[in-house]
Amino acid sequence: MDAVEHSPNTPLEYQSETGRLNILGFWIFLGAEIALFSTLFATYFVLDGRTAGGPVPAELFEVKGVLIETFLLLTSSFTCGLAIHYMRRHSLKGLFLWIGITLALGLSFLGFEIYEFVHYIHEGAALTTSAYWSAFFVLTGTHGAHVAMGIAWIALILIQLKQRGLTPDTSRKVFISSLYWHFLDVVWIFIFTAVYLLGMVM
Amino acid sequence: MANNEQTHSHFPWSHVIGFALSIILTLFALWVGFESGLSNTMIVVVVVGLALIQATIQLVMFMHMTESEDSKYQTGTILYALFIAIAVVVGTIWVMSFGMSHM
Amino acid sequence: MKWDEFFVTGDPLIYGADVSIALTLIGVIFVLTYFKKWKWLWTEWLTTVDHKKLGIMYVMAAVMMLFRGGVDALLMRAQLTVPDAGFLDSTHYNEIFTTHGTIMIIFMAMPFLIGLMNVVIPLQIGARDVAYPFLNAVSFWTFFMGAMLFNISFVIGGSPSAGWTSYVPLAGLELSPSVGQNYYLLGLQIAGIGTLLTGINFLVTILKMRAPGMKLMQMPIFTWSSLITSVIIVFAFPVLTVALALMTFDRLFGSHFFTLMDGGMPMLWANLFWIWGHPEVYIVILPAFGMFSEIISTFARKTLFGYKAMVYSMVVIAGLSFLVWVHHFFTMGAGGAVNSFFSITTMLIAVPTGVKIFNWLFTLYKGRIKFTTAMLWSLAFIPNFVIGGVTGVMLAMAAADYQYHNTYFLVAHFHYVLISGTVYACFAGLHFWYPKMFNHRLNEKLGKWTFWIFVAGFNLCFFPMYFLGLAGMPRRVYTYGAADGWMSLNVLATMGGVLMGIGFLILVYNIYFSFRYSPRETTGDPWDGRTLEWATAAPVPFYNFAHVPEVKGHDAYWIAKKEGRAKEKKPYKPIHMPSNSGVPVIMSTFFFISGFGMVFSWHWMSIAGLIGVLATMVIRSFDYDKGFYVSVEEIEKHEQTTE
Amino acid sequence: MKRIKSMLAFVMFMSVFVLGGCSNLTVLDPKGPVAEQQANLILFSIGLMLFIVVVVFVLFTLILVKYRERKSGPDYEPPDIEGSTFLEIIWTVIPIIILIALAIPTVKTIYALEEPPEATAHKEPVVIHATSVDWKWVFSYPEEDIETVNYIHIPEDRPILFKLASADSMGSFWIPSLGGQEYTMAGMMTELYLQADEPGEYRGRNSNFTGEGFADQVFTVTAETEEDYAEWVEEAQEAPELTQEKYNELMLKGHADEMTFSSTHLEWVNHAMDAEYATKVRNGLPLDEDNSHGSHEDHEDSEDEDHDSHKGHGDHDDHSKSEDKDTHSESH
Ligand code: HEA
Ligand code: HEA
Ligand code: CUA
Ligand SMILES: [Cu+2]
Repeated sequence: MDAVEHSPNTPLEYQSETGRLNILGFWIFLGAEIALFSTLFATYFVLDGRTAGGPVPAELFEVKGVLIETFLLLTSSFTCGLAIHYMRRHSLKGLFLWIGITLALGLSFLGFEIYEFVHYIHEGAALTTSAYWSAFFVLTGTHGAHVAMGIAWIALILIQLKQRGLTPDTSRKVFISSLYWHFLDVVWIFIFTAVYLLGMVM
Repeated sequence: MANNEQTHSHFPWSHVIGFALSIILTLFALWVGFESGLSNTMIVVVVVGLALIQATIQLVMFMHMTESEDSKYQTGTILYALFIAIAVVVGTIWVMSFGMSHM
Repeated sequence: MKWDEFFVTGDPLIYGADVSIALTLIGVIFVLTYFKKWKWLWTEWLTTVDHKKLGIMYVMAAVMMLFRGGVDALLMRAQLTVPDAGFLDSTHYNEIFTTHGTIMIIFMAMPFLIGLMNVVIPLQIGARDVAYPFLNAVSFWTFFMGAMLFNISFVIGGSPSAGWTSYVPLAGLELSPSVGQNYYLLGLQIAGIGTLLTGINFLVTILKMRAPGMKLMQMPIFTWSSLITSVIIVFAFPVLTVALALMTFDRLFGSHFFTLMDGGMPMLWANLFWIWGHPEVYIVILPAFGMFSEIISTFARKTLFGYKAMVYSMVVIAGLSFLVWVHHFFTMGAGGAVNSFFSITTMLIAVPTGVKIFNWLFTLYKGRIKFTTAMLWSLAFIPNFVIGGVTGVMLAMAAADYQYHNTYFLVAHFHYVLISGTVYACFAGLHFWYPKMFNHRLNEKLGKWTFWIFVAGFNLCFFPMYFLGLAGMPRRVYTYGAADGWMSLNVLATMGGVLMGIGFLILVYNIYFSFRYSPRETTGDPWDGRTLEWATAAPVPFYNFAHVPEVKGHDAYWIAKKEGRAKEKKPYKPIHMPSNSGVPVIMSTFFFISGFGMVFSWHWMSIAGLIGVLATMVIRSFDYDKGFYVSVEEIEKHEQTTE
Repeated sequence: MKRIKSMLAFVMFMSVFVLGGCSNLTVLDPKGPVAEQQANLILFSIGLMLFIVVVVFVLFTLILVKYRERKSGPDYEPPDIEGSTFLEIIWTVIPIIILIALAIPTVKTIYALEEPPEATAHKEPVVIHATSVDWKWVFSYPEEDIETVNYIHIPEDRPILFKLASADSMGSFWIPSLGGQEYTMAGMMTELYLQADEPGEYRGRNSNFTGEGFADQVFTVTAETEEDYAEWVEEAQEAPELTQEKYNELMLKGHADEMTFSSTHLEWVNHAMDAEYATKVRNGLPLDEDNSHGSHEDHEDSEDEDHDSHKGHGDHDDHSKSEDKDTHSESH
């Protein structure tokens, strides 16, 4: 019945019932994720400044590193969008290329973030240092863990794409994982703004 | 159902524009923070506003929130989530900032 | 860790429990082996993705938890009956009210309601299953494993004892060094995953899987209430997830969110807990409202009065429920503006709730009221809930709450709403939909005995507590002095508790009795029902509907019956159904293992468990099983046996 | 039906019993202006709530009796009534009016309770720091230089300003006869005005669960005439001074007897500023000199501080405890 309902123009991922259900379900999941990150942000704001005499953020944050991380993630969100664009043109090659770039950017983001964390810990600011740093590490760390999960997940989907080609099922998975990836960029925008930018300016 | 993908077969304009906008907005936020000389409160307001705009760009231009037959549910979910986010963040800050005044 | 620390020792009650748990386990294993039922258990139940079976398992688990929580309650009542009683010492009492509160709300009320939602919602909207049957199984098994993890704290390692609200610093590592609190954190965390997934699942199910023709404003009201509940779940549970995670980090990894040392902010826990906690109480009341609406309408033989108002009032409640949480800590001294704001938002909830109360009354008005057991529970709900609700409004008056807070007045309030709201609804729904689950009714006579005894006991138990509160009795004290003058009312309360216990035992007997002696259903419509679940055959075939029903308005089946469309025959078409899967139960077992490891800080074990979880997810991701088709012949076979 | 009616009777009976001012119901038997305002608010709300309850119960009973299914009755098919806008407006508007009637005095009282009672506002309040420690109460009278454990004396007819804090778990300071409770928290200061109108012994307690010894975390309040109070103050000032060792013993978990000292612990620690003190004592960690560590007060300036405090607690090891004490007794 699916085939009858939809014009051939309909993107593959929407062509099956499962596809439509899962995409809507994933949006709702993203709603839950917003609530989750809001709670972390609220925690961060409340604990902001409670450094208990330990290191304070302004002296550790650096514009350069943060900007690199931001542009890596922004760009990866863009390339991820291009990947979907190619998927919708049924170009498996374009899809692989752009997803590959996305993953590479994501990995370098993670690399920079880990480097940043190690640096902070080296400077005496760790999860256990003070309430402020607990909040910092858990907020950014939760985002980082999401990015890591995203990379692993997309990698698994790539394997499935290789095995099965573009089908309503695989394209649904790609599309949903792209939603996830963009969403992580959305979260990062707020981390960039509220944690780093305001942390350095205030 | 809304099939927005005329872009299927040609250049992905919306993605490129979205990308350019997000870079510009990021740099602009940076400028507001460091160079604009606004008061702290204004900086917070402007910068958070810019972040919200950027988020909207991602949601609409990259994530195709408004495409598909379920776009109203999807948009509704995100708007409700925004309500929750504001209630949680603003509410918590408001409620937890007590006691300070007593000291 | 030494073995005698690992197992809880030194208390005859607990040894008794150890023995009975061991005996039950051995008994179950023996019976399964003797009757060669292992395979049946695995294929029919452990791997099922059928919403009806999952629903039944939810309800059974919830009844077990009601028993556990109820035994806790009776132990507390026993201790409180007379002043300076020595039956339980402080530590035990503290553990018992903590597990009582947690179990009743998280592992009894919610799963009971979610279980009934599982059984009923797909049937009510004319669907063959939920949107994500596999995920539904994951939900159930994570709930179950979370509940088990929480429950074993009783014999292994010790129970949490900081109250179901687990306020820090008391619940922090410094003041509660035992592993009990870890059980609380991980048990709730694991079960919480399941609840969140349920919320998403039912949201999509209700939005997308309705039978053709059923518009949103034609959905049965229980479906509406489930939809709104799901929304609250989706947005409230992540807050709990975070709060629990932060406390877990504090306790296990040395962070400083809620600690006294290094800038932590204990009050932040209370804030986050109640941002979730208040919506949570509406999560357990809205489905109850939905059920009462269905039952009252059915047994008054009238359509629901003010259907639209009922829907809008629930929407308003859902919105407001996120804006009132501070009423749980008015006494934190957050200042006049904060307290006034949250006083007023809280009171506002009385308006939509009142609208519902009067709509129920006017549904009864001019009806033909039939006093079945299910209806009795629904009727008793109205006056009792109003008492609980208006005392809630009294609590909402912050300036007065300074006197009620932390007293038995509060205890009375929330039992009045939780029991006469949620528990009555569970009992009402159980009697009402029992034929859909087990294809026979519960015995009405026994049901009425349960009803009268339980309701009498309930009022006897909790009404005096309002006065205990006004007499200054604080909650969570394990004993009091003779000079306090609280004994007589406490004696009444204990008597009431015993009556409720007797009522509960009669219910359990009723389940057994009806299983043996109740006549089997033949029509599938024992109550002359109004909504689509009554259109299914008896017993309900696993694919629910041979034809997808067509909906022409609210009370779809009632209309169909009136128009004579109820028993139409049309040619069958093959039906697509999802396949069973063992992954959910295995994945949840790994969650359990991981959680158990974390409780004791055995990191090798928690990591191994997590790897197991991830592995099952990967396996699932590579599984392209598309389910199967039920052939027309098979449908015909089924429909013949059931007609 | 019988049950419903008897329940109604029960409710009525109980309310008469309450409104009659049964002295057992402490909360409704106020001994001071704060508790009195609250009792008035409570009685007012009980009145309105009873009205609602009665309306619902009467409607409920009438409808059930009239429209119950009768075996012998005619076979009556009920009409399907979709709703009634008129009725629904009524039962939206009336509750709103009732809520407004409740909200106005509520908000007024909320604000009123933040100030000393009106009648005695001109009098200088007695300031008492009340600190909950697992599982006892420590009271400091900074002006009188008195410290007591588990009991207080207060003058009648004079506002008492309680400055509340906790050394460890969150407690709640409650003297039901005199007025509502307020939390005690470590690193936070909350304030509560209470007042007794007549001499007497009142019971105070912690009402927020604090674990094992919670049930017995109680204290007595003796309200007396100004003269008696002055006498008591003088007497108390003869008591031995509170030493820090002695105080640190009180920081350990457990109960304590009533005690009196002629100096206060505020000289070396204010738990409203220092959340860490009790924890440090219990774990044998060095106690800081400046008790701002870990409190809010240093939020802003911590940024400007030179960052040798950076290195955390370990570095404070070289301050010996005795040194700490010396500096303190000088600085005050
Ligand atoms: C099912 C669960 C449930 C429900 C439905 C409610 C419903 C309400 N609750 Fe309750 N509540 C709890 C469960 C619930 N509560 C629990 C578990 C706690 C304690 C947790 C803990 O500390 O352990 C608690 C605690 C609690 C507090 C905290 C008190 C304290 O800690 O000091 C407050 C304070 O405002 C409150 C208020 C209310 C109000 C105003 C409602 C309203 O929604 C009630 C609305 C209903 C009516 C008012 C009746 C019908 C209306 C009419 C007939 C119309 C006319 C009425 C008027 C105009 C008044 N509740
Ligand atoms: C849905 C939720 C729910 C339900 C159904 C109940 C049901 C009951 N509750 Fe509970 N209660 C809470 C939620 C609930 N409670 C919460 C959240 C708290 C706060 C916890 C905290 O402070 O942290 C609380 C606290 C609480 C207290 C206050 C403890 C304190 O502060 O010190 C008391 C005291 O009487 C109490 C009593 C009861 C009783 C008598 C029942 C009865 O209805 C129980 C009915 C009885 C049965 C169903 C018994 C079945 C078993 C048998 C018949 C077996 C008999 C055999 C033996 C005794 C061996 N509850
Ligand atoms: Cu918060 Cu002081
Ligand atoms: Cu609440």
